[in-house]
Order: sequence, then structure tokens, then C-alpha cells
Amino acid sequence: EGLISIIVNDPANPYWFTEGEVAKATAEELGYDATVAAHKGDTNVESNLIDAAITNGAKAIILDPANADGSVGVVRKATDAGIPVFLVNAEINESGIAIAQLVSNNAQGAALGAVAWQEIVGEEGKFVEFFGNPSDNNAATRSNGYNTVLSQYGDLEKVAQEVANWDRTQGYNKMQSIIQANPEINAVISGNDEMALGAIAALKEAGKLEGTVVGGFDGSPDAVEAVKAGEMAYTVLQPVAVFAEEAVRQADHYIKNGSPAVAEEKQLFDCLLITPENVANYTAPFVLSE
Amino acid sequence: MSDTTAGTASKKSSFNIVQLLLEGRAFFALIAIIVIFSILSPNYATVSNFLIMANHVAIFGLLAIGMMLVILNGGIDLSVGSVLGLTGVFAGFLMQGVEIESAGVILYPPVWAVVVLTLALGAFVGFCNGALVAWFKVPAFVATLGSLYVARGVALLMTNGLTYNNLSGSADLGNTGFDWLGFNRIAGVPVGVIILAVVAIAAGLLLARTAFGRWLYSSGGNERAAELSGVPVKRVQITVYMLSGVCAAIAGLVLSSQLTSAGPTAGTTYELTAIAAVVVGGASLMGGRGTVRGTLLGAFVIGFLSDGLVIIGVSSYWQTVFTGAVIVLAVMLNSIQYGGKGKRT
Amino acid sequence: MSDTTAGTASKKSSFNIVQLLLEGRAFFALIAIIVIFSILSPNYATVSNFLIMANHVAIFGLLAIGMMLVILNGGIDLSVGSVLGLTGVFAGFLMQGVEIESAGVILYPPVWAVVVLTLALGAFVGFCNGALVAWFKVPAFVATLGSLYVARGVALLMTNGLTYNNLSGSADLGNTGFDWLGFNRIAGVPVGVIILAVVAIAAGLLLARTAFGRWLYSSGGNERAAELSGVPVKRVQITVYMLSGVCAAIAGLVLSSQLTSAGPTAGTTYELTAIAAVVVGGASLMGGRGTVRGTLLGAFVIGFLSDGLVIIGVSSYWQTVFTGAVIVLAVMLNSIQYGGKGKRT
Amino acid sequence: MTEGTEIPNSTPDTAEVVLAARNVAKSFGAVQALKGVHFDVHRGQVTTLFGENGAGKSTLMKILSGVHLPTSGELILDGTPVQIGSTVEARDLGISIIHQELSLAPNMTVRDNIFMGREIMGPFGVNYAEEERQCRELMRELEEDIDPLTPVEDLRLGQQQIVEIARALSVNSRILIMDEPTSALSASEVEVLFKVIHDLKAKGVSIVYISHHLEEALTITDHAVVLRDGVMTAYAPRAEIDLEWIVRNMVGENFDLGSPPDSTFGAPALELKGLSVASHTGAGLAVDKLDLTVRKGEIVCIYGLMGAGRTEMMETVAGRLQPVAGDILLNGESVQGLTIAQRIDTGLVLVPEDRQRDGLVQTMTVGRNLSLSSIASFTKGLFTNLREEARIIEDSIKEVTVKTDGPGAPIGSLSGGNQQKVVIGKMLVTHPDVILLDEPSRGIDIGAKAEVFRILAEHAKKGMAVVYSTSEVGECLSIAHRIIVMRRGKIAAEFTHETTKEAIMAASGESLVA
Ligand SMILES: Nc1ncnc2c1ncn2[C@@H]1O[C@H](COP(=O)(O)OP(=O)(O)OP(=O)(O)O)[C@@H](O)[C@H]1O
Ligand SMILES: Nc1ncnc2c1ncn2[C@@H]1O[C@H](COP(=O)(O)OP(=O)(O)OP(=O)(O)O)[C@@H](O)[C@H]1O
Ligand SMILES: O[C@@H]1[C@H](O)[C@H](O)CO[C@H]1O
Ligand SMILES: [Mg+2]
Ligand SMILES: [Mg+2]
Repeated sequence: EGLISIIVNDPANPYWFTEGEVAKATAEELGYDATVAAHKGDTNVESNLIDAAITNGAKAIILDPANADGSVGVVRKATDAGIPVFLVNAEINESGIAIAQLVSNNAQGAALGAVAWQEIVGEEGKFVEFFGNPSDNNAATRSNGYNTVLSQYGDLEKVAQEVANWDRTQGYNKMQSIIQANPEINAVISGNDEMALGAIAALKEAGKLEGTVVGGFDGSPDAVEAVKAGEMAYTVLQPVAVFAEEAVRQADHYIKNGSPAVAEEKQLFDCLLITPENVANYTAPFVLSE
Repeated sequence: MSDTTAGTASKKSSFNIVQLLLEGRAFFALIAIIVIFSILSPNYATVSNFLIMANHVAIFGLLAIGMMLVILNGGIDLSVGSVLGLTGVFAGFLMQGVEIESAGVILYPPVWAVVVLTLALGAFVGFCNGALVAWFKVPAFVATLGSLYVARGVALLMTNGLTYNNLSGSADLGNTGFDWLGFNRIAGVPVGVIILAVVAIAAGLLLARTAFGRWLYSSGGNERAAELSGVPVKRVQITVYMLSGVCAAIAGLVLSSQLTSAGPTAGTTYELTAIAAVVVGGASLMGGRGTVRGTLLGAFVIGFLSDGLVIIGVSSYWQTVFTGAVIVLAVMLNSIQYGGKGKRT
Repeated sequence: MSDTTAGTASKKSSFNIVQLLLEGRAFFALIAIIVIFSILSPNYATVSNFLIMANHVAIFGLLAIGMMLVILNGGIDLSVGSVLGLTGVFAGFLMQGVEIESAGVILYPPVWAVVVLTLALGAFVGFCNGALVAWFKVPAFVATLGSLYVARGVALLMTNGLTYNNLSGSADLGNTGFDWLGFNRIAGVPVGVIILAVVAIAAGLLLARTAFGRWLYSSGGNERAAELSGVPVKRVQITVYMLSGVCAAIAGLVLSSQLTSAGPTAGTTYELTAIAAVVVGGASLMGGRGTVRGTLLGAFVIGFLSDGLVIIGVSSYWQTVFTGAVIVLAVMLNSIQYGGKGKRT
Repeated sequence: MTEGTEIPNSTPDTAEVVLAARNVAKSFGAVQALKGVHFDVHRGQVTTLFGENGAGKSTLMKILSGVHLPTSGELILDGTPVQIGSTVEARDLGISIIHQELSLAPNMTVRDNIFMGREIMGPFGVNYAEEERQCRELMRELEEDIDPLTPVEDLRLGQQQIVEIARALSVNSRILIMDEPTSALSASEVEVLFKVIHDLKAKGVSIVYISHHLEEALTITDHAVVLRDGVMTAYAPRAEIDLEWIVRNMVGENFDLGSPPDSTFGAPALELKGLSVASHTGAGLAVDKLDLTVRKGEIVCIYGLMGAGRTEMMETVAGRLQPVAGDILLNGESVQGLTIAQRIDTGLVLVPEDRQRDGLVQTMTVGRNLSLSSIASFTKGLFTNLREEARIIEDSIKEVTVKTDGPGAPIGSLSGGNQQKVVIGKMLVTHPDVILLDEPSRGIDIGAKAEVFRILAEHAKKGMAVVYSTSEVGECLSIAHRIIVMRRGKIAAEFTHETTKEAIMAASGESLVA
């Protein structure tokens, strides 16, 4: 049936790994050849990968863009070369070029998380926020979502906000320093699970995990384990497995019919909350069965 | 005596072949790469793909040429990746228009001015590196490691981590044409490739035909002897880092034009790739030995390898492994050559 | 003659003060950092924070000690960050149990065996580096750049990109205790810090009291002379890369134990920080000069600086800028010292 | 081959032979350094090896001491054939060597260098105390005041050579090879060394000695062997030889170092007025208010002991060091503030003392080394004119008679003497008015030496002012019109070429020390 080129960010993060694997499996199931490549956040590498897809005459490209602004050019390049591009997970700041942008509803997910977090923490407390890689729109969207909810509670004081670039080690080191600066902290809200897991390791080491609420975002297997173990209060599941599959199916439809399966370019997939109550329903990475 | 003379004669006649065989390591590696990938994928050995790959190589090639000059001089420039990023966002910043607060106006410099200012910024960072190395005697590795961090930090601060997206300018403001650098083709050849060729030829002429080139080789080979022979070694050193900075700035311009966007993290770790290209191309990290031709070959080896791996769909992990292995292999042969030579001196 | 003697004598008497002043750059930098941050934040200069910071320093410090040995020998080891990542996931892999397919059983090696095997892996990568450098005459920069890529690629392949999360083992399987390394404290001091201290003392003894230490300095100072004097320079070279690999493996064990998880991308770009620590600590990248004490100081300068910046809440971009500036500043003073000496050799 | 020189096939045996090389050949790629040499080392005697640069002396010694393996031929130790595969094996067999090129680790102390590779181990690791004690002992024996804990890089060249000697002595070997051990030593130090050699002989130690200071070497020689182009050309016991015999066998004809050319002196070319230079230790002055005038066409020789300050003076004139006081005039105009390059442009050049370190760019070819200082003369506008350069290089190779495969040959392929000619040639191409040469004859053979002096004399005749330094008295009395003796940074005496060696040495302070 031809080739579908799947380009993800960095498969060393289980989130993107799943994204790539699900898309690939779906493409193969539909009879396509599929390759998964990684740009690791480098827009130049991303551009080279798009060129390779063009050279290989890919029928469609499934792309997790490296940069909301920086990836606009490469999406246009692929589109100009006649290859339909389906964006997953992250958006670009321009519409009308990609056929579809399938992303989690980050605003909804952030609100979901923040509300759950606030219910556990209560009306007052001192907390830290971990912020993802600033070049990824999701980082700001989630942070805004958190702040919209939490700013309504005057006694919830944010004592620190640190960029930890979605990374666990950075989360760990920075959390340790923050604990030193603000020993009275009793809650952490994080833009993704990896940073939250780093914070948990730091809290554990400091003997402060007990009594500190940590909220994550992604629903990654490691985070789910932590929820099970009672170390993480909750995580917001991004339906990455769902939209990665859906992106390939829409690509398939477009290849066969020449028109989008869904008229809307931006398609938001609602996030789900994983808490100790429903954690048993987590059956596969990033899948919460109802 | 007679056999010595014979040796000379045969050496002379076979000069070009020997030369080729020596640089051959990189050359044969390139041939091998092209042959293997052509067999593995029908899409590899096409004119259009070669042009595209050459366009990718342009970025590393530009960095590598600047790096080669520094390495020839016995130094190293770890800051090129960061300078690429910094100059890219600086160009982006200028394209967005510069607000003069006191006057309350926004200036939109024309593209030529943006290019000149950006190159000047690259030269400035290079100057700082060179001054640290030549005047303050900071080892090149450290001076440029410092710049690596500082330049990256400044790039991030300038944009607050965000990416400049609108580099096309607009006709009203008289600043269109920026995307020409990376997007257009002249006689079918991408502008990036042409720029690489021009820079390579300029560097080649610089090395072969100017006094500066000779100074560069000599101060890289033996700084003290060069100084006593009347070579202005400090000036050469500073200039060479400035040239490297300018090359990185050109790469920054071409890349941001290719991507029509400029992000502060562009070019992260590219310094290692550039060094690898230089070394695969037969230059010695001890200074004094290396050619533009070799460096270009090195850049093409690395670029054609990584694109080839992507085209045949090898996983990114294996790409990492292969890249490392090819670098070491290419240089291993290389070192066997210089190993012998090194002993003598 | 008489003034020569006087010079020697006065040198001797003021030996310790001079020594201190020379290493002083790093030492004073550290004092300055501590003073400044203590003023800026009341939480900085507390025992508990010092212990935490020391625990962070442990990772870089371990890498830096290995790196220092290599640099003393006139080489460089760019692969330490990747080896940290690789050994971390290797330990994680062993902790998950090794399935022996033919026998259909899963072996759960006890923690001591995991530690030994992991260190052996680090030594093995180091051996490959050393062999490339000593036997195949590949420049250290290139050989270890190759390993940087290959080791990272292998780590990614081993885990398929995923992170090993469950490192605590279980009592039934008799493999508990792994998290002790990074988690526990002995008399209030984190185990990581104690490990750093032990490794530092061992390295110090190695350098000061063993023939191997002398060999290391001499082959770093003048390889040919050392070889002619009967120093087994190749063996020294290989050993030194193995030691660096082992240090990286120890760092890998401590880090994954601290995080109770092992990911394949851990340690990316740590080689640069380790080199920076060594150089800030007064070692010369030309080989032959450097001390364990200086290297530790260098690691503390960098670690205390970056943690301090987090504690006072400086943005991560400024953190990057400051790190670069401090590295250059510290070494600048440094180079002024060696600058004079360098001329002689 | 000069007739009259019989090639001995086996050496006439007068004393017991400890170590013998039989038909030893060695090639490095295309270069045949040794072509089947017989060589005997006699027990308890000094066997001296003479030969031009590149004759293969060092190569033969490296084979005897396990650095190189011979391509063919065999070594016989105490009558039994042996394989010496490494320096350690040689040491175990009782053979040690002082290498021609210093092989010390500059970053380490004297003590550590002496025991490098054979550290004395105690119960708690290296036994530093014992090493230090032995080291002091050795220094006492060599009558040198060098502290064992001084870093080697803080020692001057001659002291470093003493450390090399001490290291070889410390091994207590039966056979001691000395490859130019005195090239940087002062006369008094040489005398001490010769005393040590006598003591060693008395203890039955066999010594192989190599030197280009022929007269000096003759004073301790028991057997002389001459090597030429990798072949042994002559052998004789001391009683049968003299200087003339050596030179004839070495180079085929007799040489003398020439006499002062009868040039007419012109206006003052170089004037030093109260020049003072700080010493590198920072304490005191290396050059102390020195006044000197050299006229066009004049050749001035500067003699002095090691450390007399000649190098500092010349490097200051050339612009590498900055004076603390005084002025330097070139053709009547001050060069104060000019860079090295600018001084070269105005006609003031230096041929440095250490050609490897300061004279040559090892990565470049012979031709490019020759043209390095005169690039400006073949650069028009932006680009260099390669044809013009080739012409300049050809002329220069002819003028200074460099023996080379051609301008494209790597500089390292040349013998020491020819390398020295390249360094001189490089400076002559710039058409200087004043040329300073710091020990231009160090380490080069008598033929090359004569050649160098001939070239200088020729240029002086055309009006160039020449200033050269030397540590060999014999060389003072060759082409120089005037001989200046420097001592502790000052001019201690001045002579015309009609003086005697004794007078010069006395003025240098040598006889006082000795
Ligand atoms: N490692 C080597 N590789 C190639 N050629 C060599 C090597 N060592 C020596 N040669 C060559 O062998 C020849 C003999 O050199 P050798 O050093 O033995 O001369 P020598 O008699 O000691 O001269 P000198 O008086 O200058 O010390 C020379 O032509 C030299 O260039
Ligand atoms: N401790 C030292 N530090 C720096 N340079 C030194 C030191 N010792 C010697 N030198 C340099 O090494 C070279 C040789 O030293 P030496 O003492 O022979 O030279 P000198 O004082 O110029 O005497 P000469 O009159 O013999 O040339 C000179 O260039 C001298 O400046
Ligand atoms: O949405 C994703 C995930 O949160 C991941 O953990 C990091 O990158 C973001 O783009
Ligand atoms: Mg010799
Ligand atoms: Mg001197």
C-alpha cells in the first residue's frame, strides 16, 4: 500500500515510544510499510527526516512536531511535496497546512489534573510547579491550565516554578534544591510524569514523600506504577495510544479518498484521570479501559 | 643516493594517486556508503536525493570548515553549535523588527543588513573565543566550552525559549528575501549547497594561496617557530576563531532560512559532528595538518550515512551506533597513516 | 649558583601557601559561591543543603575523577556520560532478572553481583577506548567520541528506549539493597558522598603512592621519555581508560539508585561538565598536571553554583550563562599560571 | 669512498669485547640507516663513535639499547647472541643509554625522572625518601647543586642533561651508552663528567661515547670508530689517531672552519645601548646593561658559559623578550616597540638556539619552512605567487646547499645539519642586514659546521652583520672578526681573532670553576 513515515520526538521517553509503536502497528495492520524516526526536538533533524520521507515517496507523514513555531516550515515543505501530514501530540502555530492535528486536550487535561490536585491538597499549601520544555506549546498550555484553577485559591502559594525540560534527572536535582530552599513544601504539580517521578525520588530521599502530594501528567506506565504504590496522587492520562492510532486511520482515509476523514483540522482528545481508584483499569501503556 | 632519488621520482609521479589513497579513507568510505545504500534503497541514488542530502550536509559542512581552520591552528571550537543557534535567533529577532523605544518606532532592517549583522555577531563571539585563547591563554577547549554555554544561554534569554517563526519579512517593510537562502535553487541546486561550495572554495584559496593560510598551517604546526619566523601568531589565532564564528553564523542563517524559523536550541551538540567531520577528513587534532577537501569529504560521509540510515528506515538507536562506529573506523585508518608520520617528527 | 639555591629554598618554605594559592582559584571560587548564595538565600548554607548538594556533586565528581586520570595521561574521555547511561540501564536490566531462554529460568543476581558486573561493563567500554587509543593510535578525542555514540546507542537498544523503573529488587529473590547506594545515609551522610570520598581517596593514593601513579604522570608529561624509561605506556593508557569507565559505572550505579530508575538517556552531555570540573580544578588538558583535590574542588564549584542558582530561583537560561562564565573565569586565572610554564616546554 | 681508508671487516681485538654488533642493518621504510655494521664495545674502556649527522650513530646505539630491533644482523653479549627487545630488557642485561634528545618528563621532579619506570617500592608504596637520598648522592657525585624536588621544567637545558646523565648512572649498568651527553654542558660540567667516566672505567664499566665536539671526545677515547652513511669506515685505538684522522674518515677530506673574510666594515648595523633583560627566574638580570656595536660586514662571535645570558640577549634583540632597560638600534634607528615580524621586515633576524622547538615547523615541507619568513615578498595583493615562491625556494636550497629530496620533502626527513641550514636559509631569504645566530653549530657535524660558517662569511662579505654565539672555543677562532666574551649578563672581555683559546676561556670564568 506504500509507506507511512512516522516521526516522533524521542523514543527514550515512554510517551513518545508508545506514540510511535502504536502508529506503526496501526499502519502495518492497514497494510502499509511504516518507519519510525526520531528528531529529538531538533528542528533541523526533523527537516532532514521530512526530506527522507519525501525521497522515499511516503504516502503520508505522521509527525509529532519538534517545535510549535519551528516545525511550520517542514510541514509546509511536505505538504508542498504532495504528502499529507498528520500531526499528533503537539500542535504547530499555524493551521491550514497539515491535514489534521490530533492532540490531547491539554487545557482540559490540565484543568482535570488541577482540580483533582486541589481536592487532595486542600485550600492552602505551598507548592512547586515543574514546567516542561518551553519550546513545546504543551508546556505553557498545561501550566496555564493549572494556574487558572489554582489561582482561585489564595492560600495555595506557589513557592517555586522550575523548567525541567520533561526530564526525570533534572526534576530530581531541581526538586532536591527546591526542598532546601522551601522545606515547608507540601505539594508538587508537574507538566509531565517524568519530572514528577524525579521529584518523587527527591522527596523520598529527603524523607518527605509522606505528606507531599505529587500530581503528574501523561499516564505513563512508570507513573501508573507510582500511583499504584501510593507515591503519586494521580496522573492525567493523555490518550496518546488513541490519537496515534486515529491519526494513522485518518491518513489511510485521506490516502484512499483524497479528502480528510474529519473536517476539523484541530482535533482534541480528552484526557482521563488515573487515580488509585481506577488504576486497575490501566491495561496497556497509555490505555485505560472503561 | 640513487635509490633516494628514485624514491623521489616515483613519489612525484604517483603524487596524486597517493594523495587520493591517503584521503582515500574518507573517499572510499563515501563510495562504500553510496553503494551500500543504493543497493538497499532505490530512492537513495537519485539526483534529487543527492541534492537534498547535499543541502543537509551544507549545515555541518559549513560548521566543519570553520572548525577545520581552528583545528589546523591547533585549537578547537566547541561553541559552533551554540553560535549557530544564537545567530539564527538573532537573525530572527532582526527580521521581526527592532523596536527603538525612545523613538517609538520599529525598524525593519533589509535582509542584507540582517545578514551582515548576523555575520558580525558570529565574528564577535569568535573574537571573544580567540581573545581568551590568544591573550588570556585559556585553553581552547575551555574557552569555547564557556562560550558554548554562554551563547546558548543568551539565545534562550533573547527568545525566552521560544522560536521565531516569521522570517519571510513582508514586501511593505522591504525586508523580504530571507527564505531565499535556504529555499531557493539556482539551476536546480539548492542555495545552501552553493553557499557551502563558495565557502569551501574561499577557505581553500585562503589556505593555499594567501599568506594567512601559510601562517595558519605554520602556527598550528609549531607556534613558537612560527612566531620567531615573523608570523603574527596571536592575530592568526584570533582571526581563525572569528572565521569559525562567521562560518557558524552562515550555517545559522542557512538553517533558519531552510526551516523558515529560528529556535534557540538549534545546533545543540553539532560541534561534535563538526569535529567528527574534520577528523574523518584526515585532519590531525594536534594541528598543522588538514585540508578543505578532506573536511568536505568527512562531512559528506557523515551526512550521507545518517540520511541513508533514515531512508532505509533503520531505527534511531542503530543510527547512533553506526555513526559512532563509522567515525572510529574512518579515523582508525587515518591514524595508522599519521601514526607513522608522527613518529618521525 | 647561590641565587638558584635561594630560589629553591624559598620555594620550599612557602610551598603550602603557594600550593593553596595556585589551587586557590578553584578554592576561592568555591568560597565566593558559598558566600554569595548564603547572602542571597538563608537556605543555602545549611548542613542539610550542603549534604544534598554534595550528593549531586557525587555524580559529576565520580565522572570527573575518572576523567582527570585520563587527562593526566594526556587523553580525554568523551564517553563517560554515555557509559553512565549504559551502565545504569545494564544494572537495571540485571535487577529485572535475566532470562536464560534455553533453561527457561529467570536468574536474579544478588546486588553485589549486579554491582560487579556493572563495573565490569564500565571497565570493558574503557578497555575498548584504551585499546583504540593505545594500539590503533586513534586520537583519544575520536575514539571516545565514537564510544559516546555507540554506548548511547546500545543503551537505547537494550531498553528499547524505556526506563527500568523497579530497581529495589524483592526480598523473595534475594536481590534487595540496590537503592541503598543512592538512598541511605551513614551517620547522616548520603552514601553517594561517601562513595565519592572513597573513590577520591583511592585515586589520590594511586597517584601519590603507587608506581602506577608515577607512570601515569610521566607518560602524560612525556610519553616517549616514559616509554624509553621502561614505563609500560600502552598498559598505563589502557588501564586509565578502564578506570575512567569504572568511575562512570560507579556514577551510573549511584545515579540510578538515587532515582530508583535507570533510563538510557541518563548522563547526556555530562562529559562536558566532567571535563569542566577537571579543568577548573587546575589540571592541564595537555596532560601531566592535575590533582584529585583540584578536581574535587572543580566539581564542587560547578555543583554548588548550579544548585545555588536553582535555590535562589534564577531562570534556567541564566543558569546556562553563569555556568559558562564561571568555567571560563576560573580557568582564566588558572591559565595565567600555566601560561608561564607552558612556554618552557 | 676516499682511497686510503681500509674498511675493517672484523675489528682488531685488543681488549675484551663485552658487547658486539655483527653485520647489523636497519632500515626505516626506504631509508637505510645502517647497512651491515660491525661494532665492538670493550670492557672497561671508552669506545667513541664519530660520524656525520645522519651517519647512523644514534640508530646503532638505539639498537644496542633495545629501542629498535635491527632489520638484520645480530648482537653478541659476553660471547652469546642476544635479542634485546625493549629498553627494559636492555636494562636487565646491564645496558643503559643517555639519549641524544632529552627524554625527561618536564612536569615531574628530578627525583621522579631519575627513577621513572623503576620506582623503588617500600611497604607503603613508592619509597620517596630512599629515592631522594640516592638522587642527592648522584648529584653530589656529579658536583651539581640541583635539588631532587625541583620540577625538571624549571631547570636550564644543561641541568636537564645532567639529570639524564644521573639517571643513566643510577642504573649501575655494565655498559653505558652516551649519545652526545655534553651538547648543552659547560666546560666545567664536561670535566666533571669525564672524571665520572674515568671512575666508571676503573670499576670495569664499558662506555660508548658519541660527540660532535671532536677534540673534547678525543681526550677520553680509548677506541675510535667512524661511521659514514650507515657503514663503518674506520677503526683504530687511541694511540693511532688524531683529529685529522677523524675528520678525514668522517667526511673524506679535511675541513677547517675557515678564517675571517676580509670585508670592509660599514656603518654600525646593530647597536645595543645599556640593554638589560630580566632573568626568567625573575631574580636578577640575565643581561646587565650591555653595550655592543656591530658594523656592516662584521662577524662577531659571542662566547660564554651556559647561563651567561647570550640567548636572552639575542631573543631580546629579535623581539621575543622585552628588555627592562636600554635600547636597540638597527641602522641607527630604534626597534623599540616593533614586533618580531616588523623587525624581520626591517632586516633584523634571529636563528634560534633550539631548532626543533623554535626553528622548524615539523608539519611542513622543506620548501615551506624556507619561505615562511618571506611570504610578503611573493604575495602580491591578496594572493601568494606560487611560482615566485618556488623560485625563491630553489635558489635558497642551492645557496645554503640543503641536501634534500626536493622542496616537497618533509622537514623531518633531513639530517640535523641540513635542518639547521634550512633554519638559516629561511632567514637569509629575507635579505637581512643583521643576522643573529644562537649556537648555530649545536649538534651538527663538522662538515655542516664548515658549510654554515662559509655561508655566513659570504654574506658578511656582501655587507651583512653577523652575530653568532657558541659554546665551543674552537669556533670562536674561525670566521669571527671580533670575539666577545659574556659572563653573567655583561661583556667580560673582547678579543680580535688573533687571541688564544686559553685567553677566551679565562675571560669567561671557565678556568676559575674548573
Ligand atoms: N625513526 C626513524 N624513522 C625514519 N628514519 C630515521 C629514523 N631514525 C633515524 N632515521 C634516519 O636514519 C639515518 C641515521 O640517523 P641517526 O639518528 O642514527 O644519525 P646520527 O648519526 O645519530 O646523526 P646525528 O649526528 O645528527 O645525531 C638518518 O638518515 C635519519 O634520518
Ligand atoms: N628556568 C628557566 N625558565 C625559562 N627559561 C629558561 C630557564 N632556564 C633556561 N631557560 C632558557 O633556556 C635556554 C637555554 O638556557 P641557558 O642557560 O643555556 O641559556 P642562556 O642563559 O641564554 O645562556 P647562554 O649564554 O648559554 O645562551 C635559554 O633560552 C634560556 O632562556
Ligand atoms: O505531551 C508530551 C508528554 O507530556 C511528554 O512527556 C513530553 O512531551 C510532551 O509533548
Ligand atoms: Mg644522533
Ligand atoms: Mg643559550
